[in-house]
Amino acid sequence: MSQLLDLKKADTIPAWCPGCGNFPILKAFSGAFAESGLNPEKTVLVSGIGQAAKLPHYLEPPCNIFNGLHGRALPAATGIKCANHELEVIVTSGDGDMYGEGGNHFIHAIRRNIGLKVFVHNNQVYGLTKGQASPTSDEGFVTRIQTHGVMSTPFNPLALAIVEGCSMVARTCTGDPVHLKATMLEALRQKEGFVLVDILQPCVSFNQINTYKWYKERMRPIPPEHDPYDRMKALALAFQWGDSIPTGIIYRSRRPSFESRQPVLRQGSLVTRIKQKTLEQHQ
Amino acid sequence: MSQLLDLKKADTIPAWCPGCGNFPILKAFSGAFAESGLNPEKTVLVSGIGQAAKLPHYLEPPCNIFNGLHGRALPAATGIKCANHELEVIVTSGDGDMYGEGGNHFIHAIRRNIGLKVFVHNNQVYGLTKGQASPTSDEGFVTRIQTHGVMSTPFNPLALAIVEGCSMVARTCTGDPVHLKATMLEALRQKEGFVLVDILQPCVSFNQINTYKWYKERMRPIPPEHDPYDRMKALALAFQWGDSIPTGIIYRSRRPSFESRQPVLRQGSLVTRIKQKTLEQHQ
Amino acid sequence: MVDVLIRIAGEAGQGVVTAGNTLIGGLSGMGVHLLSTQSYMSRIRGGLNWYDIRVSDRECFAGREQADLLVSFTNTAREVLSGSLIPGGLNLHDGEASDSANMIPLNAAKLAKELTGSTLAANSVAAGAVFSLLGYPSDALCGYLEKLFGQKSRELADANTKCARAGHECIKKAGFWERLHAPLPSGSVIGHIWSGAAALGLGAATAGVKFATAYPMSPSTATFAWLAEHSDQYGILVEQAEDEIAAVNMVCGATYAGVPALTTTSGGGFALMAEGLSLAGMMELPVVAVIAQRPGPATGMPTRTAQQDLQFALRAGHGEFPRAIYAPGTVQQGYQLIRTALQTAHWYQTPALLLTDQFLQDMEKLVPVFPETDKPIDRCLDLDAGAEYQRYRVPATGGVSSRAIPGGKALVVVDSDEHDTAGHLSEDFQARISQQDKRMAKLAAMQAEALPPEYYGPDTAELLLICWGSSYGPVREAVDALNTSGRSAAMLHAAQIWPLTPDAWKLRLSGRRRICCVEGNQTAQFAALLRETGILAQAETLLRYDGMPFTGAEIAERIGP
Amino acid sequence: MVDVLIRIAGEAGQGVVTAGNTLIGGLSGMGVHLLSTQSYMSRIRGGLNWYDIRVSDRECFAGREQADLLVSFTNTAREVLSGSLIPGGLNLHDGEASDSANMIPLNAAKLAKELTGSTLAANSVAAGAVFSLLGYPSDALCGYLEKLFGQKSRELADANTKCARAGHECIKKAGFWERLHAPLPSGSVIGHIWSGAAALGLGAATAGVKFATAYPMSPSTATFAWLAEHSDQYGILVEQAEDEIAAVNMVCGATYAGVPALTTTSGGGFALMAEGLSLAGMMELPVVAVIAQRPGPATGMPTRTAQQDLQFALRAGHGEFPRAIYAPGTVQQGYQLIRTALQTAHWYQTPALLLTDQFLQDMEKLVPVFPETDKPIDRCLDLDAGAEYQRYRVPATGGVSSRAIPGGKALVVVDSDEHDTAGHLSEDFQARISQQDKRMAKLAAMQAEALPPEYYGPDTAELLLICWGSSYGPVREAVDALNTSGRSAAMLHAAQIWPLTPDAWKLRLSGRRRICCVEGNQTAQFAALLRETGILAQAETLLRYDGMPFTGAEIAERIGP
Ligand SMILES: Cc1ncc(C[n+]2csc(CCOP(=O)(O)OP(=O)(O)O)c2C)c(N)n1
Ligand SMILES: Cc1ncc(C[n+]2csc(CCOP(=O)(O)OP(=O)(O)O)c2C)c(N)n1
Ligand code: SF4
Ligand code: SF4
Ligand SMILES: [Mg+2]
Ligand SMILES: [Mg+2]
Repeated sequence: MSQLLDLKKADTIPAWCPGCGNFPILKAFSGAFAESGLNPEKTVLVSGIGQAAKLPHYLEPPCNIFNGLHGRALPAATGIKCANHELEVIVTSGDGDMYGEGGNHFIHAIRRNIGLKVFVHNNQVYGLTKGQASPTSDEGFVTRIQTHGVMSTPFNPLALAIVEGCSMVARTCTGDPVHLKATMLEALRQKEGFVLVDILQPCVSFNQINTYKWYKERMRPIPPEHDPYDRMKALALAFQWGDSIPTGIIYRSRRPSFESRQPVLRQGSLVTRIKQKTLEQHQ
Repeated sequence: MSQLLDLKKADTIPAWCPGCGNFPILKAFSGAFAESGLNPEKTVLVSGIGQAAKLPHYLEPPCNIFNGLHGRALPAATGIKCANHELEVIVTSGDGDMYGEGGNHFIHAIRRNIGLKVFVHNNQVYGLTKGQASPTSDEGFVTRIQTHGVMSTPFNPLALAIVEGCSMVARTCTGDPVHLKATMLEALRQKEGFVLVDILQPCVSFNQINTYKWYKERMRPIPPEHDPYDRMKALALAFQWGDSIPTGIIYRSRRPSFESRQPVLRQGSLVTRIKQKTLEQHQ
Repeated sequence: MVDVLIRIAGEAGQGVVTAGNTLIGGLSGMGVHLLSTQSYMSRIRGGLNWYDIRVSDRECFAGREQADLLVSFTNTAREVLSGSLIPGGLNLHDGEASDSANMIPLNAAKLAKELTGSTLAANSVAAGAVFSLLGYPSDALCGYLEKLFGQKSRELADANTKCARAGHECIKKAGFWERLHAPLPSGSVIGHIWSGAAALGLGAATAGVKFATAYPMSPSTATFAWLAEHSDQYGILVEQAEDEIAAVNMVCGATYAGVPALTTTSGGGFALMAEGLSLAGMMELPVVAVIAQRPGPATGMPTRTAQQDLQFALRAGHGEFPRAIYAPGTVQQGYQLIRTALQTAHWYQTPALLLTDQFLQDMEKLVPVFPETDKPIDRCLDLDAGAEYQRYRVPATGGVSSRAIPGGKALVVVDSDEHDTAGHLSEDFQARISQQDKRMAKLAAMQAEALPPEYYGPDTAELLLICWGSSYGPVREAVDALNTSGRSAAMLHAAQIWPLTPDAWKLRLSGRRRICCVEGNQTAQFAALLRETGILAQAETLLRYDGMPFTGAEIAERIGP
Repeated sequence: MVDVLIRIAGEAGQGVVTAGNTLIGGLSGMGVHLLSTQSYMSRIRGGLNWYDIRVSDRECFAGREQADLLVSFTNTAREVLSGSLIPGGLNLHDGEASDSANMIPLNAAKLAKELTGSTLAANSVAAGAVFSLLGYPSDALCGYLEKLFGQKSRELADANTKCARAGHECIKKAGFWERLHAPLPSGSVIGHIWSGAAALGLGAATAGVKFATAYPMSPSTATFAWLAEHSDQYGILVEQAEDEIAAVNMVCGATYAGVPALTTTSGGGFALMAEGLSLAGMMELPVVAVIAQRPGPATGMPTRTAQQDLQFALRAGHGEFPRAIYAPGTVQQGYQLIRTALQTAHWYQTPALLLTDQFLQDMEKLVPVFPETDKPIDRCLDLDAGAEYQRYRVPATGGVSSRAIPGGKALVVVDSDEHDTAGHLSEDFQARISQQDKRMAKLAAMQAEALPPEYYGPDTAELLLICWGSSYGPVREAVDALNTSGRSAAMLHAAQIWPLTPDAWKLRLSGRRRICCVEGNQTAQFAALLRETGILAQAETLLRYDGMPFTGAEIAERIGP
């Protein structure tokens, strides 16, 4: 074969655009992770494909990583949690990954209320594939594919998660790093069940509508008197979009988690229950 | 090849169990269809796979039929409606078909608010594959697969459809043939957008919990003063389950349909815009 | 060879299978060879289903077309199926007598009701009647019923044995004792009744599978249900997935975390798994899928049988990665090969598929106790890996890296993108080449270990019938029939489809006058693979794709003179 | 042959492609042959991307490894890529001068800013500079810029022509006029610049496609985007699907309703379409999918090229049904073959696939006006069918039934289950056999009409290079190079992969001293198909799977003496 070029020099890390909202997310996540006291060795970061989904590779301190298929982070994470529910399983995903290609898993993983912490970098656009509309794109958003603008109702992940009794549902935004980190920390500290954190994230390359400024002007931290266990109130908050966007913990439920209900898991995680013959590698 | 047996004699139609809730649905649908004045030649019945999905084959008068893959009735119906939006496109499907395998399409077809009438025969079980839990099975429902009973939160199709601004959302039940037919007729008469009718349907073979009696005792027709355009009130109704289950038209929105918003469809349906060379069949 | 085929037929929902199970269960204590097959329509009630039991003094491997005895529960069953009786065959009919000479009326439900006040034990009446026709005493049957019902309730056990005896008596009294020429009981034929579907479940459970997930799809569901029913016993977490994509990706996740896992599906569901299979190839995960075939394309014939997905299984998934494919020919091979599939997947850290079909899934057989019960496979893990661990270090030969799992000192990084030795996504051309070479290097080692074809028949047979998977039984019986009638035939059966072992195959091919590939499909998919791999340039084909399995007699007849 | 390769390189987001487009657009009026290729990483900003333009006095078909001129936008581009210059090659560098002899500094942005007050027209400065290096006057370039910007704004047009002239002047003044040995302009080379991706879009649009749906996936998205951008012009409804499963099922629905439709994807997305493809086979729907290949397995290398999905495309979907597969080798073939694919799908009422890849999708070429503009394909419909219509009536030969669409007098019933002639689901064995035979009968007719391989080179060439799809260009250039150096070589190219035409192939194979299959994959997938179909038992292989396309020189060199 002819001489292969060496591209290592050009392959700078992270592979994100300067100014991208993924940077503050990475920073906040690293901070929250450190503060949470989670053990990287006992943590798996699971992602699909997209710009957001690259985050696990950049995390300090490094963790275990399962960077799977576009749209399939949740079933992979579910399999990992089933196999070893002593592991902390964290999913980091994009709006296309989670609500588009992965929509069916989103519905059903929340129904299971399996113990996953799910962070969705919601930039309301497909970043990695260069700017098509995503399920959360605002109506009227014009792209090379949506030449007459988006015509579908934006998907409301928070409302769906609330309807399904998700353990914890939150929204935050890269525009406020303190709020971002605090919300992430709260999510990481959640003891049981499915946790959804939808993070409004500017994409400086492909979304000129929902910018840092646009989000920042609209973010309205949820007042402390909000009772997150009140489903209808939570839904009312989840529906707010436009001039004011509530951020913070919108909903909580006391539903038991998937793991806690499985009789076969009562004696410990599956992975510890395998009679291992030998450790020799087969030749 | 050896002599083939002739099974035609045994292949009685319909292939449903005696007493199955699909019979009243078929009857009500035939009645509503006749009353609606729809033209069978201009109507396509689309279904996936399951017991419910066989209905199109049994309808009198017969219509055009697209009996596609399990879970994929909605995208097929979407393609048909896109190609020829002069056709009335009606989807008949099971709870597994529509909310399980087809969940992602359910989310996104409603977001499009494309003009489909969707009737889901919700028997809270997988009938054709012999009795596994479906996404709508009640918690605790025991099957050969769910040996310790269903542990997931039941999927709430009505709430999701309301959250997404579906044009019309209704629930009815085979326990009340008059209500069933009236609701179906109302659905068929809807002029625009996505219409979801979730029909509670007993499965006498595999669901011994949600029986005719169980449904009948719980059906509560929605009082006429309910304003279907009130989203929060509609959601409150959609959440009611257990001792009392509201039936009737729960929600309506004034969202324009997908077809009405597409500039390329303004000059007529796509199928009429094809320059046909010849009608000769190629040899 | 003494060989009786009993066909129990009626509508779906009438308990045809239960009746069959009662009968075969009773017969299992008689010391005769037993094999059953099933034919049913895609409906829950009505239609026409049947359950065939072969009772023989020699081991059976397939069904037969013609029955010695038809037990009909409905007039339709009688009308449609009495044409499939051998000349002089009997019809035990649940109804009133007719003028037909071969018809023996038996109102089992009525008799049961009279005796026990309920129709619940009607199957035992029928089973007793069949025992009588076979000329067997009712003791073994009663012993079986005693065991089956005794644990649940004394009354039930008594009612059933009473009914069995009554059915037995009533036929004897009517003068039909031993009207079927049945094999003599023999002390050496002992064991349990296992279906192909259940044998796969047991093989997986004993191999150490701890996580199983699937979306229901005939004819794979029986294996999944077996695992669910035995989940507490074996400590298996069984989870119904929302779709097949979820199932295969959950298995990817579970195997990554160190738990042997599998999914079961049929062709249409497997089609949805193709991307996930490619993921397992890229991430080097020991993913195992059972594909229970049925006639396609699309929904096709959901309750019928086929061998149509060989080529699809072989190429499914984009890109190039190694895989192993097994196709058991018998119930016992099912048990063995699911274990082999799991072990191969773990040795080589790559997906393994097992092709079965409706015919084999539903086939039940009296088999000796499975030999390796309780020996789990070796997961081939490096549990001591430390902080310097790299998941995809390239070994000197063979392509297999040491495999750690998350939770220990080693961080385990796996990626669906092309990656470096540490598992991090990389756009480097050198990394690409070395990782792709590493992955594909495993195939040669897999080939060196692959199962050679099984040869059955005289060494020098002139006619060689090649087959794979569930056609084993019919072809083997055809070989016996042909040789009995003075021909010189042998079978060459592939229980492993990929990789193939060309040398072992070629050894068996030379010097034949006639070679014919027998396959349950229309395009002779295995013959195509033999051409592609340079094993066999040309062969006759003998194909069937109506949804029904081959029989030995059919093959023998179609082979012609 | 005069042949200059210009390589424009920089980070993603720096406008490498825009610069390339400006230059090739300007050159398109010069009467020289032009071809461009692209290399880029899977990121939106940063990294290292490049855009190559070949300027030649003969038609070009592929890229080249070594450049005559490197236009570098960053130091990294210069450092990584200056090694790929031919001896004595030049480097036009956007930055300060260095001591390197071959380096020509050009601060295009600065110059643009000085001249126009903005850096917007920097690309025109660079293009002017390259024109000067080629020894071309700036008129053609300015004419092109005038046309490009003139419609939008006068100022923009003026600014750009001014900048182009300035870049031209500045290089001339610095003494670099005509430093590249460029081909002489010729009046006979005229046309437009088309990419492979756009040619597919145009072919589909002119063929009458009215509905296109896809889920974005590199490198197929460019075709989908072309259709979206021209949707108003051609009256095409373009809808982004929620996933690939939706896309293929929407296409099934649309074609059922009578509208030519297609979807575009790459291997991973196609994996999700396998079940839908099987549906199209069963329902006999003219479904067309464009598969733009990239290296797998799994996510693999999203922005690189590969020819790895041939066998997968050939077998994707459970069950057995006919399909056609095309693989264009050039931009023009892309236009033709997407039309052929659509026509074949409609003639035979069965799916057709088109295999392209990143290399061909991004390849741009100066091509004459496409010949068949505006002639739609024949949908082959029976629009007069009446109430007695049956969708799947079995014809005497050929398997093609008359096809009506819903909306007329005829009711059209289609089913994914096995069905009777009326389209209603049926469990009847006779129906199964006759419908399955009917479907598969189409394959023979499709084969009789399939495209034979294209032969290029002297009739009696000793060395025959077999290839398919996008390897056409590199192999053809290798053949020229080999023959120029005194060898005797020819190319045999498959633009249709399935069905193959064994007789036409065999005719070309006999009497060669050496036969070699050149493929962009690791397992020689097409060679395997040639073995399977009995066309060619053995051949050498020459493979590449690092994610980069072949070049002619590379193949010629690897063929060896
Ligand atoms: C099956 C499949 N379909 C499509 C793609 C192409 N693809 C990669 S990332 C992506 C969308 C990314 O959008 P999002 O998830 O919002 O992430 P972002 O890049 O915006 O962070 C798509 C469509 C793929 N890799 N696999
Ligand atoms: C891809 C695929 N997976 C699985 C199946 C098997 N299958 C057929 S129908 C069905 C479920 C039917 O349940 P539902 O939709 O609720 O319909 P019902 O029979 O209850 O009316 C399943 C799992 C299939 N045909 N295709
Ligand atoms: S494309 Fe958008 S989301 Fe992706 S890295 Fe760039 S700015 Fe961030
Ligand atoms: S299985 Fe249930 S849903 Fe299906 S036909 Fe029978 S009663 Fe009806
Ligand atoms: Mg996004
Ligand atoms: Mg159901």
